Amino acid sequence: QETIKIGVTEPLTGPVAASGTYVTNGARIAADYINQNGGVLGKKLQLVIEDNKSNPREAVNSVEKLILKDKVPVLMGAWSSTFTLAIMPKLTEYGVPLVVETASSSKITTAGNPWVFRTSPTSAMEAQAFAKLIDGFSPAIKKVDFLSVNNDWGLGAAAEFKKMLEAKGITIGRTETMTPDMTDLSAQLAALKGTGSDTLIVTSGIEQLTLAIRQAGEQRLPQRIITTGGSFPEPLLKNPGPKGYASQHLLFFAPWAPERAKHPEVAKAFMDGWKARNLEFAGQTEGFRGFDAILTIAEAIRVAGKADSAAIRDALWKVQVKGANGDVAFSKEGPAGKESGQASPNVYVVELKDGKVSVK
Amino acid sequence: MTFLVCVLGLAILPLVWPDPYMLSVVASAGIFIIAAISLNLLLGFTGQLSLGHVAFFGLGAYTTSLLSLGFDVTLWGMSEPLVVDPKPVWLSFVCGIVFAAVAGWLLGKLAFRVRGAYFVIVTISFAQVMRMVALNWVDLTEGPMALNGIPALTLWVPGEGVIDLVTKASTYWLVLAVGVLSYLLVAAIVHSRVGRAMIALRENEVLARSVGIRVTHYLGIATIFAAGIAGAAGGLYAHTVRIIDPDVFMFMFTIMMVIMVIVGGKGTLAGPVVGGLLFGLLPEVLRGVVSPEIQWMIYGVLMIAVLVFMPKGVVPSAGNLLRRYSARAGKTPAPLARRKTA
Amino acid sequence: MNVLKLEDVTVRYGATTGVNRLSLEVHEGELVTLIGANGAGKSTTLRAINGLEPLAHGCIRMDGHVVSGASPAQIIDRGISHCPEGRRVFPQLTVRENLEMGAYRRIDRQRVRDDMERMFDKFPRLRERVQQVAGTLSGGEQQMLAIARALMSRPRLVMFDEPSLGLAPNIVEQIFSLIQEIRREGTTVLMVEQNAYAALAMCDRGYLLENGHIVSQGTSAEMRANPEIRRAYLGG
Amino acid sequence: MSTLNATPALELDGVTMRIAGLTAVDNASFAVPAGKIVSLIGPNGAGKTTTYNVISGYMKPTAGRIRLFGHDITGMAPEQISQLGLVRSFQRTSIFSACTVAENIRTALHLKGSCGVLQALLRTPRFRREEASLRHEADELMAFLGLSARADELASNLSYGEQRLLGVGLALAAKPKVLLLDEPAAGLNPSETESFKEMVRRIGQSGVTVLLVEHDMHMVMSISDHIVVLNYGRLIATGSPSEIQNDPEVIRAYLGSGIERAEA
Amino acid sequence: MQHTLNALVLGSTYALLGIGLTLIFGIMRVVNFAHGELYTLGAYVAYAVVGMFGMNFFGSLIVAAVAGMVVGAAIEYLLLRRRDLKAMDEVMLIMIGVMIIMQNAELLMWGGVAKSVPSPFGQEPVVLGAISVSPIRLFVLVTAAVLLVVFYMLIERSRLGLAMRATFQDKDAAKIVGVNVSHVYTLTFALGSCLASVAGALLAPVFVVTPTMGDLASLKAFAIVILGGLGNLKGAALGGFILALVEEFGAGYISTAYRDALGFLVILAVMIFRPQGLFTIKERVG
Ligand SMILES: Nc1ncnc2c1ncn2[C@@H]1O[C@H](COP(=O)(O)OP(=O)(O)OP(=O)(O)O)[C@@H](O)[C@H]1O
Ligand SMILES: Nc1ncnc2c1ncn2[C@@H]1O[C@H](COP(=O)(O)OP(=O)(O)OP(=O)(O)O)[C@@H](O)[C@H]1O
Ligand SMILES: [Mg+2]
Ligand SMILES: [Mg+2]
Repeated sequence: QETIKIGVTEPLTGPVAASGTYVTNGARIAADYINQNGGVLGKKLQLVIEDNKSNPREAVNSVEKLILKDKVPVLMGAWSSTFTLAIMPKLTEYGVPLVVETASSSKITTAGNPWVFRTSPTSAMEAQAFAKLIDGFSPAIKKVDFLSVNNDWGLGAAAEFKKMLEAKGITIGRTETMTPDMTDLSAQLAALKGTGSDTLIVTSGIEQLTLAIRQAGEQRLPQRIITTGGSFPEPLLKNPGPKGYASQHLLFFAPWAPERAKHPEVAKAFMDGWKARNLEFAGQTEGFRGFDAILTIAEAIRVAGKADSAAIRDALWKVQVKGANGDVAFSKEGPAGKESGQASPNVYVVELKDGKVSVK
Repeated sequence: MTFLVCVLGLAILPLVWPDPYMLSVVASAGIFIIAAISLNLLLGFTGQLSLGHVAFFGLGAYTTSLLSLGFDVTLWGMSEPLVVDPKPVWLSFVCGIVFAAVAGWLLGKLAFRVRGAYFVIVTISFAQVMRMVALNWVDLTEGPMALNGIPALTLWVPGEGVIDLVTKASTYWLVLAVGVLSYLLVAAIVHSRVGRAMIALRENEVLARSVGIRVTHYLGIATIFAAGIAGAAGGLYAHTVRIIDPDVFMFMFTIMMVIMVIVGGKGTLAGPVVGGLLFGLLPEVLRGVVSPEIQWMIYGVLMIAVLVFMPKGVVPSAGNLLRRYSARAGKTPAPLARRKTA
Repeated sequence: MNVLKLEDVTVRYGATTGVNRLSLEVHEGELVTLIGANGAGKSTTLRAINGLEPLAHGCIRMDGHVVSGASPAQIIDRGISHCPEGRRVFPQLTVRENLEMGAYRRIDRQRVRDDMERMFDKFPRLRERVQQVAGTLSGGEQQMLAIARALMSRPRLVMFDEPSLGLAPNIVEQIFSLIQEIRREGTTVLMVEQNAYAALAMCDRGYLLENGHIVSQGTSAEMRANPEIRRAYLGG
Repeated sequence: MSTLNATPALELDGVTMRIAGLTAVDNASFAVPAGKIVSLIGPNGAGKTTTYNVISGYMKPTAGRIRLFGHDITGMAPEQISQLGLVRSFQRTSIFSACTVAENIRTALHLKGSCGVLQALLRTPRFRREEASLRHEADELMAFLGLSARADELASNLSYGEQRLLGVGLALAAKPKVLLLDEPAAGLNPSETESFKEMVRRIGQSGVTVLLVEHDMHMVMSISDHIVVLNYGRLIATGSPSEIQNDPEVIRAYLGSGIERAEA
Repeated sequence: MQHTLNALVLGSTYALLGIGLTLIFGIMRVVNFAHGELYTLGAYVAYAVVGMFGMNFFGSLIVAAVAGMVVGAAIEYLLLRRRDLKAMDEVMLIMIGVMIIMQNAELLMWGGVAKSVPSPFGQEPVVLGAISVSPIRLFVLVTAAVLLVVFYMLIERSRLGLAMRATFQDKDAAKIVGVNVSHVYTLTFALGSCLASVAGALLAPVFVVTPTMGDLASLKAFAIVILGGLGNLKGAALGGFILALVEEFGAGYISTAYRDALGFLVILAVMIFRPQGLFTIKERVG
């Protein structure tokens, strides 16, 4: 055998294609990076990438193909919680481990599927990380509104952040939701305008974050805007909102300050690869997920000593990976005996004002 | 006759070519072919273009999933939550069909006054509202958090007891069985007085009423059966994918069904099956050949090409060709295309 | 001089033949009628002349020029107008708009308005209904509108396909005298009419179609005297 | 009229229909005695078709009542009314275009059948028997209409006259007790009209009550037992054919001098 | 107040989408699922022209208009000509094919990442007491109003508009009176596409540009055109504003979670009580 295959299923077409493509590019960079440094077990890594078309049925089909036709021993994917949950029965059926790089639903690791290892944080973890930074804000956060996309991620994040804020004695104001494809948020923002809160926590994808921040500026929303989930409203870099209007973003990777990463050399390797491929700068805030996930898988294969599914799974429990975000190591979650793996990443706060970014 | 041969051929496929990937792909397409067969009853025979067909698919899926998993929900005006224990899968599956059929009947009632483009928008709206409900009634449906751990359908096998239908071949046969049943059901309806009444509605509603055909009644029957079968397809989807979320109400799913029906040839019995096999399997054929965007573009181009060169769909055009060929060969005309429009 | 000449014209609808090797001619200023049983090919002939059906065989000439293959618009520009069977008014347009459509190829807008007034004088019923949507007119009102629309293009030759269809007896009379009137004013008329008696009485010449071709022709008197025609088409 | 004591097949009582500010039918009352052929005539736009629409349930009258064999049918749906035995044909040609002639007729025989979905699904013996008998009846009716040779032709491929004939055939297929015909002979030539007239007469003789709207005076005068004349929605005359022919108001509003030609 | 203004502004974007579709769907009866793709095309044209070549935004509107016209004409010429438009669903499917092709071509060319186009008026909102609105949105409002009037005149008052309406009511009869039917087909489709494209370019600075931005736009546009009654431009405009009002106030006073559902519920209600849309008359029987 010349190469070791890793299956990747990501949304490359359809509504969430942008993020899926970022992650896939991150994965490609990782594979190249490893191969340039001698590969794993003396063999080169080969990514087999399939499009899950932003659709759970296609996610299942793509995984069937990767496992049955390409015979990949390990998988990475599938971006959203729905797609991930849809393919999870297949993992048990065929006994193939999956490293989940993005999905945030708590169900993924609590469903009792021992083939699942998640590198991305749950919303609860993100909220806890944010809790540590909360006192750094001035003026202080006293009352918080929410604007969330109404999927598992947005609603889950709102719920976890509320829990955390309440524990800190902070008042919860109004909560508004939006469908992922909504472009005009004026009704939601108008409803939030008069709540008297000082902070608005927004959870959604890049497009909607951009629209929300811009339209909030247009409607002169008084709240300070904080976004969660690691997405960054990249279009605001080139076309900033109204002057003086600032927003803050919880990120897991901040390419504006790679030196602040726990392993700057790894972060730099990732960023170099990104640059070499001529990709959008801000996309690195999402792309690193694919990079770290592949590094993790490669490390597991090395520890396992062979490209065998069960061995890789056992090895995943032992890995200690230096990733772009920081250290990746898995702890157990879910019902005893059938635990899934969950890593705990680092969080950065980044401020965007007049098209300029500063890392806090 | 041809039909029996086809069914037998499909039935022994897993024995002669037990490639699990192929089987899973065909089964997955099969689920949508079943939905397309049901859509054809509405679109092809009553002439009502429903772009909300996925609503019934989703309702079937949610009903059977919720019943087989059990749920508790506080209804408006109730002090005690309503607790429903998990039910046997097959019972849930049947309930899913019934519930979808009831919803079909309801939509039939609701939409009985509108036709054409207006019917289209009513059905789209209905599906959208269903999706919003699934998304926002978190107490019941878990909303976007998805229902997972849905049990598989079971079968009692002599000697082995009750087994879960999870293997590729068993899923395949399960889908095939439901598919054949749906096909026969639609065929029986269409080739009857009831079917003629439906076609009359498609052709000229005013005239149909004047000869005593209660069009709303037959439109109702058509929607009930179409919705019920779509509900069965949804149930199969839920019990094979084993997780559902409001995405089962995706507009794209309706589009997929419509593609299968029209490309195959609406108003013909074999149309949705042929169209479904072609365009259900096409994505898998294209997978990995070129980049994903190009795969889609090829898909679109082929779709247009079929309709440009075979304006009525594959089955009627093939039927015409066959007839012309046999006419030239001096044989009796093949009854293929005829039978379909009867 | 013949305005219109059909030579060996064949029109096919897939496997069926609409008209088969049909030849006829219409002279300047004449009123010519086509009669024949249902499905004989009368309407098909008019549609072929109008450029609506492609010819499988044969040739159509106008003023000596070959016009087979020309588009309906070109045919109209040559001065032929067609009042089709089954009325074919534009159902969602008002009566006025339908008449405007009749003058679609004309550019003399002022004269168009005058002509419209003339049509209203001829069909007072239409004036009462100017703003009504044509689809809601009664059958006979629609027929009047179709006739008026055909005359709005100021044709040199006008083809009527069953103009009396669905009209009250007194209106039929009016229509027939209108047709004779426009003919007197110099317009050539080619008419398909089921009311064979009246049609043959007012025409100069007639043709009898059967199964897509001409089986008999002659002057008005000859046609009426033909015993076969009397038996088959005049009801005794 | 001599049928005063018997219940008329169809009876209109002060029927008024206003559409978009226009009174298309204005307080019309008349009766059609059972087993007779009655004609409804009047100038174009007089409201004849509208009257049909009201009778057959496509329009709800603004005022007035309609009775079928003494049974009030005002405001019922068309399909209910045809079930009660009143069927109409259409002035604008109405057929099932994409179906063959035979299929058209079999579809129109709907009321003759009774099998529902259940029988269809189970293919019961009764279902099979019924299908066979419908097929047979359709063949007979096509023979009656003279369309047997066209049985397998798509209806849209028929010529205009044949389509009109088929349209009447469809109404007949519904086995009416009262048949409303709206200009059935339009598009037929005199000899065809003649044989069509015979057909209507035979239909009348078979016990069907016929109400006829027709502009062919030759046919109307020779076939009708009784004539009703409408003008601007109002009843202006009723009577026997000879009475109507000589009614000055009818002549002025409708017949003109054309009556002579019709008689010729 | 803010809600009313928002509804007005949102309604104008809906109306803008509705005009083009009124031509293609309302008059031509083509269930044009590619309408949203032409909208997207316009937006990308604006992005390319403004963002990449640094041209003026208003110039980009013209480029978008031309691009929409050309692409629309090409689609009509290649795919719709000689087809029986009465076969509504087959034509619809062809347009779905076009949609799939165009959307993925955009994805291939531009990537899935959202692009944004700078507003020619800057980002500073216009503030009037408690309410504020961005100047570009006011511009959209005005443009929509102007286009509505222009196209109303075109469809209802001009000879061309008359020919368009006539042609799609009865193609054969239109031929008989001498309309060059194929020109009318091409022109109608091209104009409708052009409007969609202009709407996309116009709204590009308001929203962000992505390959899937047309999906929701299409659906909304359909709802609006049907709500107003097919082929009725006034109805479509009003339908747009009604939908916007319902969404805006429903979201403000009932629940944002059901904002979209409210819109669809209104459509359901209208269809139940006035099945032929708000502003059309029934056809006659017999
Ligand atoms: N569109 C069509 N497709 C197929 N066949 C057609 C079509 N139009 C006419 N025909 C056939 O062509 C033949 C001639 O038809 P045509 O309409 O010219 O007859 P006609 O003499 O006008 O009859 P009528 O008096 O009934 O109007 C008929 O046999 C008819 O069935
Ligand atoms: N839906 C409608 N909207 C407006 N006016 C209508 C409508 N239906 C009928 N009318 C008008 O009502 C009058 C009566 O129409 P109707 O069709 O009943 O006439 P008719 O007696 O059948 O005439 P014809 O002999 O010409 O068929 C006509 O003037 C017609 O324009
Ligand atoms: Mg004819
Ligand atoms: Mg009438």
